[in-house]
Amino acid sequence: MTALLEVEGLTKRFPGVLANDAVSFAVERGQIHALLGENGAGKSTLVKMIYGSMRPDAGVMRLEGRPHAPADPGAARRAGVGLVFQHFSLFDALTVAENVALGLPPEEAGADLAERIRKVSAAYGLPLDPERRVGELSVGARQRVEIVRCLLQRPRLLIMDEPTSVLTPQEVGQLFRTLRQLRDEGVSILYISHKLDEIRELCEAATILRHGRVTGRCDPRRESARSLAEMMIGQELAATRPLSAAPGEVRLTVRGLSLPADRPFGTALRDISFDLRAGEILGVAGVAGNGQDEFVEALSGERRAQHEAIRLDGAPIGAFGPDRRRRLGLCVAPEERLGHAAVPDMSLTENAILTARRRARLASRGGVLRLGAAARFARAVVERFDVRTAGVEHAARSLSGGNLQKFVVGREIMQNPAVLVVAQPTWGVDAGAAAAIRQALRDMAEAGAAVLAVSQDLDELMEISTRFAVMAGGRLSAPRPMAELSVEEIGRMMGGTGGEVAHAEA
Amino acid sequence: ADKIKVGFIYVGPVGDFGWSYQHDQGRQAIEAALGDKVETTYLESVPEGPDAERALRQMARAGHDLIFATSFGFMNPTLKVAKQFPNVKFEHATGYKRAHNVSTYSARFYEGRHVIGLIAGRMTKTNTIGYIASFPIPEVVRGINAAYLAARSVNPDVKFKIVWVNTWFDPGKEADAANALIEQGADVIMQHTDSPAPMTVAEEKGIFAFGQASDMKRFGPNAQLTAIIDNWAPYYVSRAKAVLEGTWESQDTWDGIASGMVEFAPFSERIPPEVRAEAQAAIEAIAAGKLHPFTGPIRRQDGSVWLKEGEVADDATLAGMNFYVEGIEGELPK
Amino acid sequence: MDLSVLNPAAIGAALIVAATPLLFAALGELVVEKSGVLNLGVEGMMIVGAIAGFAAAVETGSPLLGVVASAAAGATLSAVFAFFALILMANQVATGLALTMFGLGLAAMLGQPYSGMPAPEFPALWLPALSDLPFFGRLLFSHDPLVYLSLALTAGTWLWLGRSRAGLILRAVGENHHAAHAIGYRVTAIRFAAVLFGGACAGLGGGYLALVQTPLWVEGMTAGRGWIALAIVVFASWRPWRALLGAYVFGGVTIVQLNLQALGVSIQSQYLSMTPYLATILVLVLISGDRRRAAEAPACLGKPFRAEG
Amino acid sequence: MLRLEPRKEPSRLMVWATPPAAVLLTLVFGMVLFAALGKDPLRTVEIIFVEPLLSPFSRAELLVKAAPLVLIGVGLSLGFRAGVWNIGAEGQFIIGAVAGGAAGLAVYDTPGLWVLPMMCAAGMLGGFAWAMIPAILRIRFNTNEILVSLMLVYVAELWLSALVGGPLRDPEGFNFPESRLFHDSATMPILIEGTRAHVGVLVALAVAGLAWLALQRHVFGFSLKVMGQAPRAARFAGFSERRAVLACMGVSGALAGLAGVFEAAGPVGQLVPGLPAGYGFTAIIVAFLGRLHPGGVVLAGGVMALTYIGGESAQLEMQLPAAAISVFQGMLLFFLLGADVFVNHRLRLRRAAAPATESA
Ligand SMILES: Nc1ncnc2c1ncn2[C@@H]1O[C@H](COP(=O)(O)OP(=O)(O)OP(=O)(O)O)[C@@H](O)[C@H]1O
Ligand SMILES: Nc1ncnc2c1ncn2[C@@H]1O[C@H](COP(=O)(O)OP(=O)(O)OP(=O)(O)O)[C@@H](O)[C@H]1O
Ligand SMILES: [Mg+2]
Ligand SMILES: [Mg+2]
Repeated sequence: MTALLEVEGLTKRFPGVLANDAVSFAVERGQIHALLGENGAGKSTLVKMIYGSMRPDAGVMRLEGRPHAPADPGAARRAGVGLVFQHFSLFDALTVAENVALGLPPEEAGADLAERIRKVSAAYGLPLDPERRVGELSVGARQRVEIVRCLLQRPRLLIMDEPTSVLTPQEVGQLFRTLRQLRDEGVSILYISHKLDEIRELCEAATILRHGRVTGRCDPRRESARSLAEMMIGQELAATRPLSAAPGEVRLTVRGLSLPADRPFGTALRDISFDLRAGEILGVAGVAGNGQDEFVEALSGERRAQHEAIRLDGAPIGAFGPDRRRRLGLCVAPEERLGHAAVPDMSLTENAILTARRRARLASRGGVLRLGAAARFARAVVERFDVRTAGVEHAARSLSGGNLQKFVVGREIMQNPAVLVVAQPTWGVDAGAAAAIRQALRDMAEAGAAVLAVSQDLDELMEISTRFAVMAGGRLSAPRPMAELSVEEIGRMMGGTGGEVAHAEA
Repeated sequence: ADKIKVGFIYVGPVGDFGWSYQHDQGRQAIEAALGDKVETTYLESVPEGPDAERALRQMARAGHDLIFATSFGFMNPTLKVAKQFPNVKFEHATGYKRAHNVSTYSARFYEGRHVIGLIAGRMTKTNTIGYIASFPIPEVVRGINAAYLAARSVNPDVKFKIVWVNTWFDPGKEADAANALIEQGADVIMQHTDSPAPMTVAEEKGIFAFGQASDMKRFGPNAQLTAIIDNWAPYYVSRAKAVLEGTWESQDTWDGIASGMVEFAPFSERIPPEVRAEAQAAIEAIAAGKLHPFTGPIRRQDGSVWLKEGEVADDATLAGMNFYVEGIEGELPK
Repeated sequence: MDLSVLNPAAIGAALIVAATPLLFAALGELVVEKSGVLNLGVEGMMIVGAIAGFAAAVETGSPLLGVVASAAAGATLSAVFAFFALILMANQVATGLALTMFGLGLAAMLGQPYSGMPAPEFPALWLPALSDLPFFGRLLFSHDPLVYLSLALTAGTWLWLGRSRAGLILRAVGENHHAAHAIGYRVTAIRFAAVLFGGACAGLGGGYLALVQTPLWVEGMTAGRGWIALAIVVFASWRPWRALLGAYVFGGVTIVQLNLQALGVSIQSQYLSMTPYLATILVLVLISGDRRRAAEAPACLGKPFRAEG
Repeated sequence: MLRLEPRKEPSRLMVWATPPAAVLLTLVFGMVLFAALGKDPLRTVEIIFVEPLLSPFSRAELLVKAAPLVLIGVGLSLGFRAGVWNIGAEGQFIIGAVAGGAAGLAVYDTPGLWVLPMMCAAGMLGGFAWAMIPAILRIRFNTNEILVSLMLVYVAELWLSALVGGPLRDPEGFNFPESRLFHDSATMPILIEGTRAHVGVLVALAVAGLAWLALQRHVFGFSLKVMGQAPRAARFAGFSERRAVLACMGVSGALAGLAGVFEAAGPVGQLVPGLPAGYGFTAIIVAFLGRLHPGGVVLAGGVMALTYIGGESAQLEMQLPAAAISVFQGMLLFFLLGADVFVNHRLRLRRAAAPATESA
């Protein structure tokens, strides 16, 4: 019996990136198959081609032995492929039933659709009200909509692109039960995730991608999380090494920081309190959607807080905006590079001005720009952090993600802040550069700065942090020295089984 | 001079079949009358704003000897440009400011309004006449008063309903206004705006109307009773000749039926013969100077006496007329 | 002042006539905007529809062909917009303004031979019995076929957008073009079609003006109605029946103002004429403040889209 | 098959090369249009584009026509950069003229050197206030400023018409709806003797210069660019959106108001209902033609003015219909907007994508 899906030599090139380079692998019938790889390894691109929303430049696919070259997602769906997107493909203003109908062929989206939605969602333990507007649903419920939409097509291959990064542990548990039920019914599942423990728990086979190429295959049940990670990044994980400097005086004090959610389905921050000392790196971990974004925005000043809730060197700054906080010595490097940390169409010089105009004196008091000084500053960042670019006059979006990340983090580091807050510091950065960024953060701390790193990457936090806390449901656990924590304890804090952290609310 | 260049500035398109169209007829009459002794040009759709002065200057600089500025809004630009081009002769229609090289001219349309007022007074069955008015300037107010007085003289029960549309030219709005008037009982429509839209509405509704500026029979073959026609041709030809002969002088012309500046389209067959005769008699009396549409006794709307028995209005009062005569309902917009 | 001369049925009938061009244009633009495209060129498409319809009717003597020609002309002009805004991804605001400028000029140029010509008469639909009903006969059953077409179009648009699959897809494209693309809908093609429909409707509105309401061709005769149609779409918070309401309110303000004048009410008419614009602003404020209503605005309105891959 | 492929970064070459290319393309299509109208295409183009540059009179008129376009266009381009869509500059222009004009008329009997500056201040204030309505509604109620500012154009036009037919009407003007002619000390000083070019031309150039400095050399302009391109990055950098909306609407409104005063107190010399000649709308086009760059706006204002002045000459000399010019201007704008695509994209021949035929 042939495999359900066979992929051979699939290649896809974007301007400047070879996203998939002759990828070959096979998914057996009734198998849950993992697709592993770092950010940007090409996983999403690969599944979009299987699903027909992109066309490969070269290579062939076969589904149940027959050539599979879908011209559009409709064709792929008719062939039996369903996809739950990494970034939801839902329409907020439409109802659940309408959203589902859009993903079905017209003849199946008849009047009885609402009834069928109710039936399927009950059968697989995915409760849904077909009349509700999707915009009013929680993140978990939205994902249920996506899954039910796929299930109604009775797919033979179900692709899930990072389904759990936005779910609570309970929801993850329910999802796994659903997926196993489907597998038992003979559906094959292609499962993409960064969460190695989940993959070890759920999947029977794995294909590992790096830089668009297949670099390994394995049975994840027989690997450790560490060995899987090493396959993904292609080198041995560096051993943790404690910082030498002893913590100094308190630089940043947060007391009782609470903020309501400012967007639908955002997370409210609840009573966050901690101290951050010179010479230490506080690692904040947590599943996405638990308030990390809001937390970083509250620290950067993009969202104002109660004035007394945040103090820098003893002086309250909670009501100050980003500009003023930066001037006082609090710098932030947010997670999203393009459009948040940097302006895509602006040059690196201009992007240097964006945040460093005060501390690096790239503008006069009256606001007159010093373009020469700005270019020099940008060049210094490029040199020190080994940013690969043809020159600082080039647009930010012309840089690769990793190089832009180096520039963004470097831009903040080189302003010599008293306190540096970084979110996902090595997101999408290759292993060598990631090591360099981590080293720079450590160097900063050793030089007397206080660093707060928010990351979903536990290994990273374990490597660089001196203290460690977990964010869940908008609350922050009490930070604990890294040295006191075992991996098991961290796992419990993260997974929420330790009882120390409230679960994210759906 | 043996050959002159004559320019025209129109506020609307030459094809508006109203005001600008009639002026362009006058231009063509010059070409017909003077042949190769004259060259004419025109600029159409020149807005009455900052561009008017440049258009006039362009013409003056382009070697025109005589320029007709054919809308009231061109008055101040004309005077400004005339100052800088003392050798170019200007003719400004409907204005009140003159200079040594700027003449003004206008037509005594109120004489025409008197005649159509008579016809309207006789033809209305509902005793309600709808009047679509543009702006409350003396010319328009004069027309309303003249038409009303004439209509009342033959039909004491007649009423005028007046709608101000604040535009010279907006067919949609004029048509809507005509509809509103008809709905309120008007069975004869008069207009002092330039588009044929009210005529088309009247035709559709099967009532009567009067053409404005030009013969609008084609828009209302059954509806049009007659039309007041602005016949600028004789004046234009004479002024162009005067320039050719070197006899042009600044003057103020205010001509009416007598000189042929105000004419009528052929009377409709639907006007009974005796009414036609009555109207014809009025035309002849006005032409002969025996009849003045504003002859006392006339009171103002507020009841005060304007003209005593037998008294005839003087041109100065007419030129600045800003009141309704007694009997007209509603308030004159200020 | 004698209010008894006012005939509500007649005023209502006149109001419907004044509102119909606005309704056509607004319905078309509503569909365009629901697909996520902001076409500010309604005025230009209307006037080109007006001249095309008028010219076709004069040349062929058939008002019906005139109507068809006005819709076709509006759609053709909108294709120019669609090409620049959707295919070349030009800024939609600027492209729409350019379209208005281009359309006004083009119509004036094409229309020169037609100024001052009478139009062939557009017969009213005479419905036996119904047209003779007191009051309602006059108000509702004495109109030309295009008025009924506009009402049918309102109902049709409402049903189509809200009840049909194609309408659902159109709304989805306007709501989230990336998601629509991801699940396999051809965003640009759908939007192109919506823009063509909007153009045809705007053309029809212009045609109505030139063939029925006025009925003649005059340069610049749309006199800003295209812009009002745009405002009506927002006023209606993108709902067809509310667009009908909006168009009738705008038409009504004009008609009632003229009727009041004929009655002898003297407020400077300019102030009366301002009321529809001020009312629109007020409505905009009210609906923007209301999050539920504001959610009716298509989320991708005016944003350019390019398919990847 | 041809297809568009995104570039890694905007092409600097194309930024400079596309406007002339679009103008050339317009000329070609324009010549076809003129030929179709039975006019000698080359001669028409010469009259429109060359002759106005040859005579001092036309050059002065170019300045008169371009000055308000540039003044308004520069203001608008600041807002357009930041994603603030002020489409109602025409209304702000009118209210500026009314406010400035009314101020001038109010002191008709007490002339003095201070009158004109006072009128300018009143006009700027008027335009500013009119622009604040959509600005405040946007930041307070999140109301769409495109529609509000547009609706206010009609309100302003009607108001102007009501005022010159009412309170501001010339008492000696026989009820005609227009104001008195402004007193000499309330009219713009003439720049070039014997022409209508007034000092407003210099002001427009100075404003364009200032705007250039602000955009290229100052944090304010920088913040507008960031705001338009990446609103989230702007917030992160500490630039306030509310402040930008108020600043952009305020500046563009005040400049439009100033242009209104210049026009009323300059070429027109009084308040008339026909004062709004569409500058506010044309300036939107000028802003885009100039790529929202002050220098570009100055050039685009010149080109636009050229088509108007040259168009009038062509009407006079060749009886080219006024409408043809409007068609021509529309084409110019289309081509410019369309050409923009090549700044961020390149045209590629689509490779034959045939994955199914390739075997491994
Ligand atoms: N539409 C596109 N245009 C250009 N480049 C793209 C496009 N989509 C993806 N890429 C690039 O292709 C590479 C692979 O991206 P892809 O989204 O497949 O990665 P991934 O493995 O899914 O990453 P992640 O774990 O972050 O989801 C990346 O370098 C990405 O920047
Ligand atoms: N088929 C119809 N015939 C007549 N009137 C209708 C019809 N459908 C809706 N209406 C009325 O038209 C108005 C607007 O309807 P529309 O469908 O645009 O909004 P809606 O969805 O009903 O609005 P809401 O959800 O706010 O109640 C309402 O007053 C509605 O009652
Ligand atoms: Mg991915
Ligand atoms: Mg509803």
